[in-house]
Amino acid sequence: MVSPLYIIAVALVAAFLLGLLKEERRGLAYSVTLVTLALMSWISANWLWLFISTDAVPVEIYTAGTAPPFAINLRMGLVEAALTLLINLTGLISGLAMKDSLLRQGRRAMAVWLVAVMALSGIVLTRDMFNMFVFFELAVIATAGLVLISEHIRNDGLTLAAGFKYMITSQFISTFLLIGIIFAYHATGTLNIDGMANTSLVLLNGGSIAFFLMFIAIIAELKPFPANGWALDIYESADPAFSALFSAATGAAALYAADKLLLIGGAEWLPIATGIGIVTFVAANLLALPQTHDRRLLGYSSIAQTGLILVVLGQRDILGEHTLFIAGGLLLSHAVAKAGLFWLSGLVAGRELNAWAALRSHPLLVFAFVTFICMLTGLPPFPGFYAKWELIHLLAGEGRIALLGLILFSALIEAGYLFRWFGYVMKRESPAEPVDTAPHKTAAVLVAVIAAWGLSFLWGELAGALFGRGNILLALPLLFALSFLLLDPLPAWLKNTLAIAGMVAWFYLTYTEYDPLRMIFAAIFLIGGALTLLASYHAHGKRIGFYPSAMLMYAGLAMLIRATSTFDFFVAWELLTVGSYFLILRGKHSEPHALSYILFSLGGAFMILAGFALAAQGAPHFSLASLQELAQPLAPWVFLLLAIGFMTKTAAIGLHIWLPGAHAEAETDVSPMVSGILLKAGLYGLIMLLLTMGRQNFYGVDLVNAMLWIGAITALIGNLLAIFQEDAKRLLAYSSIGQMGYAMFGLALMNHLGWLMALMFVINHYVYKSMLFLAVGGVAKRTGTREMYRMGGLITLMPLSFIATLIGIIAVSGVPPLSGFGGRWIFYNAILTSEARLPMIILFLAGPIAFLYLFRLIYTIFLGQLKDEFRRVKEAPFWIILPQMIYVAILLVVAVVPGLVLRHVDAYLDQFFPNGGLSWDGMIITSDFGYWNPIAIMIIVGVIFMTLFSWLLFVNRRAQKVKQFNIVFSAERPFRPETTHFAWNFFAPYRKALGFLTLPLVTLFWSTMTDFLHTAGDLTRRFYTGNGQTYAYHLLGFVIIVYLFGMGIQP
Amino acid sequence: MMTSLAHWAMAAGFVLILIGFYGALTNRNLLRMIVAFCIADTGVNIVLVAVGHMRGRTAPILDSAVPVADAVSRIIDPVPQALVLTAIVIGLGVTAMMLAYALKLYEKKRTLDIAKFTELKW
Amino acid sequence: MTFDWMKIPYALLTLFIVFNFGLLLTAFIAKIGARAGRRHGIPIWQNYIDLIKNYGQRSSITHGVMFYLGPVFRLTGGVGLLLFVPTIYGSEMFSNLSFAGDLILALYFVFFGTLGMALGAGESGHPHAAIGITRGLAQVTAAELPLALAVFAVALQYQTLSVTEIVAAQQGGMMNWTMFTNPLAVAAAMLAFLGSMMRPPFDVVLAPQEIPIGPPTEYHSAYLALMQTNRAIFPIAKIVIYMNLFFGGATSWPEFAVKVFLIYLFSAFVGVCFPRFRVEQSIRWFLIWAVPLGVLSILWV
Amino acid sequence: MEPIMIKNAIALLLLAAVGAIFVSLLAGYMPDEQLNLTARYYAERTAQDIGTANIVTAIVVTYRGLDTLGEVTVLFISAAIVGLVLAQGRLPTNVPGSPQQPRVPVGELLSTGSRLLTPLILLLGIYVFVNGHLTPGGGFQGGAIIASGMLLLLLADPLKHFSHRLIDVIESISGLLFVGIGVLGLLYAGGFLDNRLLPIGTLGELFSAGVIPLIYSLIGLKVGSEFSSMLASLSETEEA
Repeated sequence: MVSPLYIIAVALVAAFLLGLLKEERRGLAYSVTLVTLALMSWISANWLWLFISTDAVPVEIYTAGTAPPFAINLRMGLVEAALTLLINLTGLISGLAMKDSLLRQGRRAMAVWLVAVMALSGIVLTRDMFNMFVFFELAVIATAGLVLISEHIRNDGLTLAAGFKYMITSQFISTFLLIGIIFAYHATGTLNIDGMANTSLVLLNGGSIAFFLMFIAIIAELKPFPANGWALDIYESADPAFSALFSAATGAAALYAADKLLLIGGAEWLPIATGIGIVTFVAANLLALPQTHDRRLLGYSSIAQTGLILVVLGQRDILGEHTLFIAGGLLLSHAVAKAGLFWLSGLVAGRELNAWAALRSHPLLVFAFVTFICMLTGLPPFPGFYAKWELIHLLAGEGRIALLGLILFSALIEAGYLFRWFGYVMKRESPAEPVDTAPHKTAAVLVAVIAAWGLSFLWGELAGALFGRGNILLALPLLFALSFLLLDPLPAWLKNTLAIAGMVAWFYLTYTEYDPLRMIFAAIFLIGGALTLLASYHAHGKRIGFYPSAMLMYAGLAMLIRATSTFDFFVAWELLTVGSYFLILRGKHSEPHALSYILFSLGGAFMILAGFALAAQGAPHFSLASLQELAQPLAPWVFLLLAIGFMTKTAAIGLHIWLPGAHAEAETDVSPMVSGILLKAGLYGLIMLLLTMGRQNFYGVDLVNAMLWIGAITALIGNLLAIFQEDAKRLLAYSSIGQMGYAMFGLALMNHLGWLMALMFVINHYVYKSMLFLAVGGVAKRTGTREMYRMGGLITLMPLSFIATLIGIIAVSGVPPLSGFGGRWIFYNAILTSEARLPMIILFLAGPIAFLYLFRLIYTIFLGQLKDEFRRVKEAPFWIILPQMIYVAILLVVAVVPGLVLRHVDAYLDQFFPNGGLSWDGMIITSDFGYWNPIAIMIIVGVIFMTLFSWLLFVNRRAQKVKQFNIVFSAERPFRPETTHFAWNFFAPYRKALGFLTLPLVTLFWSTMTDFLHTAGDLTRRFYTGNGQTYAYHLLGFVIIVYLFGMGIQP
Repeated sequence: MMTSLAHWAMAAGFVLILIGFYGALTNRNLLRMIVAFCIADTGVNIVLVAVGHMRGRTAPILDSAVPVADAVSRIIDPVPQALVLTAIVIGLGVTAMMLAYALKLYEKKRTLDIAKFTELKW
Repeated sequence: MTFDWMKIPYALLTLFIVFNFGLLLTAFIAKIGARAGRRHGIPIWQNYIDLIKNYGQRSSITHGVMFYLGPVFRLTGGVGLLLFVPTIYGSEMFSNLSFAGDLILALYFVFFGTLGMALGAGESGHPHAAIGITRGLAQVTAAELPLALAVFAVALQYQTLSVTEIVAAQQGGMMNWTMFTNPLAVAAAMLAFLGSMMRPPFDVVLAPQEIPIGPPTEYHSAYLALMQTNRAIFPIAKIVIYMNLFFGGATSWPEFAVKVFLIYLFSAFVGVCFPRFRVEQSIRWFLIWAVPLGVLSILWV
Repeated sequence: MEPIMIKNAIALLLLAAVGAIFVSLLAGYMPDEQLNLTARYYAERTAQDIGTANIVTAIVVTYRGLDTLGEVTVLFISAAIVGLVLAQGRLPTNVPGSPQQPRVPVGELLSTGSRLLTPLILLLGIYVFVNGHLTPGGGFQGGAIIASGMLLLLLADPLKHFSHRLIDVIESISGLLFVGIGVLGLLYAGGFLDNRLLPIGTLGELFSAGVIPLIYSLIGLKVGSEFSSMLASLSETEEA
């Protein structure tokens, strides 16, 4: 092995060599620089490979031929190898990305660059405190120097000011550090870090203050809140490639330095580190919320991530041997993603977040952006996800709930601004200036993308080795979904065929594994999903991005039903969430709605995560089935968290505001997917939860009972809101909220029929809501509007869509003879055995309200007066009609023989609820209370109807269709369809009577919440006045506060 | 206890640091701030050296006055002296950098007032 | 499964009796109403005349398929409702087609005709039709609620959803009627009944004066005839449900006639006494007066 | 109250707190009676292991040679940056060709003195770094002395130009040699910067202590050239 000292030596040799070169030989100088950085990276990589592939122990490297503590020594272990590789590679790639400016500034700038990278490696490698100081100072000066010499690029003085602020701060820091070091030396008689740790410095006379000074100095290098104004200015103003190094490499080195110090400080200082970390994590994310400048935003995010990792280091007392896995996962995620984003920002001309919309014309760059933000947010399969999972679990296992809550809360804020940004990228107007696609700059970004996925794989393998988890990236459905990234250049129809084939094949491969309950969901997710995909054949071209997103969602769904452990379940949950988010975001005006969707979903997901973590109590493996073994006092909390998480997905009242916009603004063929299919994931979760945990008592409240109430109120409010919508898809969306309320109510009844009803809802809702969304979507496509009052009289022009809608609304309303009635019948039978009667009253009220919006839907679109501008409208495209007709057929079949599916489920439910099942006697279905004969009903109704129809035909056989305005009108003849089509504000009296129930209180609540966060962030950030001197005050204030805390907890 | 020379020197060093800090915190002129930092640096160096001081001993140079065999009992701690050398040089580098900054900042805005360089904030 | 084909002629017999009874009863009630208003009123056979006339007339007008089918839906709803409920307790002959489903079926089938009619009228393109429908639907959501609560209370009380069993439980004397065993439920249901009979004070839906004839504006001749047929059958069918649930059912046709008449008279009585509500007023009225009764009846059980 | 007074008051408050930290450090400080572990090692072993009379030099150049390499690098990049930055831009008013402000002539005493003293100063500087392992002094001190000679020249003749090229070459080559010797130590002796590449010789002689005199000379040259380079750069901003 090459001695790691060569990392330092090679960099210095090259730096000095550059001094020998002539100023004009810039190309040569640049090559020397890159080769050197590559060499440094190679050395690190070599070591890393050694440590990964063998069980080699860390190597101590002595200098001066003398053993420590008498001479400086370095250490090369797994961590050091990884970190130096990270630093050197970042240096190399940033050097590549900075090609233009390095070439312009010449050899001296390159030398400084090399020294900067070398110094950061030195910080990581050295085991000597004073030597670390030297490397820190080198890094500081090199940083300041790079800022200074890159100033002329912008030439506005801003960079200069930022650099000077940095220098001011570092003067204070180095003073503290030096004083600390010398007193620590005095106290311990050594400068060696391990030596200091061994003599337990903090306990020696005066040692704790000495340690504090060293500690605070290193911590200050981590840019903790609030002593970090200078860092933000650097992030904002410096060359992005430099910022990448500053964020990824400097951050990593400083964190490792902090880690070394914590080694000295011992357990007493861990809470302080945690405290600083969490305050920084929360505050920086909060402050990032109101940012509009991309690099400053990234700066805030960097600081936040550093804070989080500091928390992890501070929690090492409970994380133990897993600290490395967790901190490493978070650090690498942060470093790769942040470096990638900074490099990406070098491609974008504008500095506003909006300006990133320019990326949109380059799918590859969009993919890179997505990769980075998902990585930062800690979504699977990225390393941060594994790390977050373990971190939260270990915290929960030790009962550090407040910390856990703060971490998740802050992570949610972070996801908020990152995904908002992604929304800008996808939806905002593209700026005039194109993306700079110089090969060396894009190459840097792509390297980061490759690193991101490579690390994901690696972390998956590590998780497998350490915890016995499966590598997410090896999950077949996910691989299938990701393969569509590569297939994206193919035409849409081909991809569609592949997607359908894949889903059906997966179902075929796995269908034997499902019990009847899961089978329902599997059929809906996979076969149902394939069916809705038929509608996607109507799309032309390539439809870039659609299939990876859709298949990601379906992959998540497919994995969800096969999951047996909490980990697998959560992975699937996150995948389907993020996939559906991308799908929803594709809608033309869906930006804000997609954002609120992902935020609610992630919030819910975090609840689930917390719930799982709480349940596991630190156990590395926790199967879903073991949820039922939980006991008081833990169980109700777990139940509560999980239930809220799942109810976010089913859009229970209070958590529902994301749904209408998200479902309504989605594309025509996406709406049925996210409504008909995706919502069922939440129900599936609830079913899992109730099956395993059953009733829980939370401070005297029966949680299942509470769910009953929530279900009922959701049903009422959802239905009520639906009737006041002018937008057809919004109407359907609100209707979904109501329907999910019914299903939830059924589950919460906790009896046989309640569950049967819920499952019936699951099936029916999938069929009719998919059908209705397709029908309405087809109409909207043809008419170019979703406002129902603008339509009217389309029945003759779009007869097939009309038939689908008609069958759909009959099914939804529960009018016999179609399948919806079965649901109602079971419902009435189910509630008869339930003790909770009051919530049913609400449900009774909700029931008939459905008629209102359903009638409105069909009437205002298809009946009434046809508008002039739509006289030439054609029937919806074939591929949108086809699935609808299939759904019609399914509805009719299910109406006649509901037993086809329900029988099996009914029998299956016997094991959970032995009493109160149905008996299937021939065609008659009998419950404890009543009976129902679907075929008889169908035949009787059919016969009566046909008889009367024949009679009418007989007496009125010559009826001819008359013109549109041939109607009996009070004293005048209508001539304009607009004034004759009664459609707008359709249920005005209803609004007068019950409109108070539809006040947007929930929306108000959530918008107040977000406004509050924004305002808090906006006000707090005023505190960064921009004055370098003020920042010094902040730093000193920070030092003193930490001192008071730190000394307060000392024994 | 403030009896030894080391204590007095150290106290002086600390006072210098505080004076330097005060100057850096209250002077808005860049050059004055840099000078203030130099004062603080000097203070740090004095503290560094003071820590190594031991009463009644001599410089760590082995010559006729300090034979090798007696060194352990005759010389003061050499380490702080070595460290202070490094610290001084680094301080010099930093000062040079700050001066360069001050120069460039002055070029940009024709002012040395730190409060005038606040475009980047929030 | 074997089907007793004799049920068909029996059912048709029920239909025939109820149809004629309905024609006479509605005319009679109308006459009572007129007399209460100091008018002479229509002759008792007026409905027969209208019906024959309308069936005799031919129309060559339609506004479209749904328009054409609207009255068919309407009448199917009425006939179906009648036939899904046993008319005479204890009589195999007049148990009709109730084997197909229980009370829930009947309650939901009420909407079948309404929905079909609404669609048919909607296709006519006449704005008044739509206005009438919105009012009707809006009102019915509130009016149905007390009924649903009452039905639920009754089902809880008797632990069954089968109409026959509910009637059976009320046999053996008047004091066994639900009216006396669960007066709150009956009170709630009867208030709801007012709302569903399209009589004052809840008849703004039809609004005979302001809007010529509400939803059926466009219907005439044979269409109208079908609807008139329904108007004879449908109220009776509904009253039969009330009778069965709350008033001990009927064991013979005379008992049937008396009970139906009295129940019908109740709505007519209220109708002539009270002025008309606007829709939002009637919604509030139901929610404030009828629903609490229904809630109490459920909690009572 | 004036804002400025508030600011000063806050500054005083903060510094009082920092002062309190320092006071407690001071109060807790007890001068050692005996050399601590590390210092004792140096006192006992320097003579035989390293062979320098000046123990501080042994520490600076060998035991903590990596630090020294680092500080040399600090100077190197400071000089590089200062040179680069100052070469990049000039004060906008000083456009080339604009009339130069008349300078106050340098006094006779200074110009003559400088001519006389500069060689001596350079010599002293060289002496100081060459004997760094024996007497107080060393590369940094020597380098600083050399640079002061340069300063004297500049004071005497502000328009004097140094060859940046020459300075760069000296600087780089001495740096390269320094690292090179360090690496040779890694290859042929006990480790990076091990001075025992060359025989230790006799304590107190000029040619002793292995490569220390060599390294210290290189450091002296390097530091001297770096300081000179900085001075030259800074002075050029004045003159142009």
